[in-house]
Amino acid sequence: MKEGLTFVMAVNLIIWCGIALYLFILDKRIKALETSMKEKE
Amino acid sequence: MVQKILLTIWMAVIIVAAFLYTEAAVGFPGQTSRILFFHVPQSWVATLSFLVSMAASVVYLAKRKLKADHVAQSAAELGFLFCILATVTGSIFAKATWGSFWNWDPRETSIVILLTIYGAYFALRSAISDPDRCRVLAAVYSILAFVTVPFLVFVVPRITASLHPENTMNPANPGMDPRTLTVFLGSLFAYTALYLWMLRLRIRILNLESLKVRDLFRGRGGGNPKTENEQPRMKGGRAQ
Amino acid sequence: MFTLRVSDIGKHYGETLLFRNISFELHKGDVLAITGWNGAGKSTLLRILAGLVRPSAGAVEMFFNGKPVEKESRRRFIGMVAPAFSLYDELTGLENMEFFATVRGLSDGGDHCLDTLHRVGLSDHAGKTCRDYSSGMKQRLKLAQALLHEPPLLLLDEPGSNLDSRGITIVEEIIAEQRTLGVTVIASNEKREADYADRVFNLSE
Amino acid sequence: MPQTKSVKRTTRTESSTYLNEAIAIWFRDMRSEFRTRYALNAILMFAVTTLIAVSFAIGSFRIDESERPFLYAVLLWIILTFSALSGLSRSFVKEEEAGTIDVLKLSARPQAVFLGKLLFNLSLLGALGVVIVPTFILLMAYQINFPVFFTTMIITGCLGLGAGTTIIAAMIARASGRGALFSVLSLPLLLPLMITCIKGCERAAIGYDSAGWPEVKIAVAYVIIMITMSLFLFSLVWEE
Repeated sequence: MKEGLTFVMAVNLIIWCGIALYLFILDKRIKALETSMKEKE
Repeated sequence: MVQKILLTIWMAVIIVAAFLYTEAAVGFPGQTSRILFFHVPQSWVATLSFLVSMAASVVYLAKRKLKADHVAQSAAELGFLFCILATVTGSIFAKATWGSFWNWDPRETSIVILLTIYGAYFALRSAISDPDRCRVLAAVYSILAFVTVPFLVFVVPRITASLHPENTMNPANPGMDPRTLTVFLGSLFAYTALYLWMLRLRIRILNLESLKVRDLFRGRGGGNPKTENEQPRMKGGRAQ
Repeated sequence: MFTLRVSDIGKHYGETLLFRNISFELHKGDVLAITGWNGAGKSTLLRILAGLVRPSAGAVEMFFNGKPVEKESRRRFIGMVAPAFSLYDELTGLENMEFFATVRGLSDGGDHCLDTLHRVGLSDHAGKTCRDYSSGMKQRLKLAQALLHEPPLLLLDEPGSNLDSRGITIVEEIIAEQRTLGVTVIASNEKREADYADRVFNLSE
Repeated sequence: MPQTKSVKRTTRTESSTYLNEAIAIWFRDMRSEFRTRYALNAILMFAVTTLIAVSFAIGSFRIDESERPFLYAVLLWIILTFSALSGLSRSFVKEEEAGTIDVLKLSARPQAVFLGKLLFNLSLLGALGVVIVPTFILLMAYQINFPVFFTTMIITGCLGLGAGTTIIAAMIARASGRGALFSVLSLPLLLPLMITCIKGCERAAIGYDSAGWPEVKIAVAYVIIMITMSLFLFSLVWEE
């Protein structure tokens, strides 16, 4: 039983890392755009 | 930036705890009750997001500030996303515990009706071409839809007999053992924080897009900006 | 005493800019003509003055006997005629007028409607349904509807369209008479109609 | 020179004439409808054809006794709701298409327009109910033990259909894809009402002695809430 649970947990963890990574990248790109927009001001 | 890293770690901890730290709730076949660590927070975020969208719509109608509409639109989009997630995990849970993917359990009915409201909201936004008019009507609709929610929450459960006893995972039901309760509340907090992070990201994207439009208008003299230079790339695609 | 003050009015749809920084002030007896190429936004400007369209920038203010008139109650002070408008085809001319009289809350409906119809030369067509009206007669009915409540501000968007010579003289009489009541703003490309005004504002400059 | 009256027109006294203006708009709509039968045809044709299709398919014997109260109530309310959705947007759409909407905006107050159009929509629903409900009961041999409760339920339900859709009709009058959008936007708001009315009609049919008619109370609450909210929001929808 335990292995089944750990497997599912592992899958979830991987999915979560993917999501978090995507959010961090998006965050950085938006910040870059915002600063470039501000310079144009 | 620090809170974001903390949130990432916190969610990871919740995932681990949900599977290893807690025991499966009694009265549910096998380990199925664990999905509720994720299903219930998702439906909570979907409802919360609907409230945020409605509140932002009221602010927009009162002050007509563009930013308020951005919040309303982003909250509706994220609400829609989490509503879909909640519906999917809900039906998985239903399949595992009662054998059929869908059986109109009162909570399922409310979530699905919320899904139709979000769907209608986006149908309205895409059908109106004039941007200002579209924002006003979208705001009015989200307020009207919000008014019918109490009917859903209080009327539907009383009217359609629920198929099964209140399950122990219902947040209103304190019957959970302390360990499950802590992980559950931790998950609730993690999802809400995640939601707020995504919400701010989406709002900043919308702000960037509107800045591009405003530049076009302010930067030009009396003439028609469209004719003076090449067609500015506005909708869709990454903002360069 | 009636005053219309327009300050820095601007309008843009998405990225296309119609016009910007339009300001003028009109007092009782003034007649202003707004000219410009097609698509310059003459009609839109008139619709902004009427409160049908919200300007992207600037403000429209009205003062009656010195007191400012807020948006909700401006309806009473404005009469407008425009090509895009139309009245109810299923109703007769008189039914149309009576409907607008009651909806505007004018008390002595009956005879006043007939008077106004008479003024635009439609009194013997009062009983016919508008579907059978010619375009010239429909234009006259629109004029009658705009004059029903004797508004201090009269907005005429191409008032002479579809009118015969007698219709044109009626428009001229209306404009002349409006000078005693309040302000008139005409939007038109025709030189004849622009000449009615003592001030001209060209949107395309 | 045609003689002109120089006496000042008596301006309207304040709220006292809201109702007269609404009634003037209502009668104008009724008169136009009587002469063109534009909306009435749409609604009645839809309702009659659906009813015939349903009664032909099911007939008065296919569903056994015990199931009838509930299933017939569901069928009846599906016919009523979708017939309403096929015609109730006409009053605003027609004004928009004919170009009379601008003149109306310049002469009538938003709240008066809403009340006038609401009364007109309710008249259409009245005609729909009077024609369809008795025919349905006859064709399907629907045995109703508690007719007073049943009729009140139908009446309040129709009031709800009108109250819930009138402002939506004003919103979509100018949008592209009007008809479909009207249904997509209205249905999520009408779902709670439909669920309540179906339950009410079922209990009325069974003759369940439910003192206090809870479903009727809920429907009345729905009507009051939707009308109040619409009165607040209508001027935002009506004016640019």
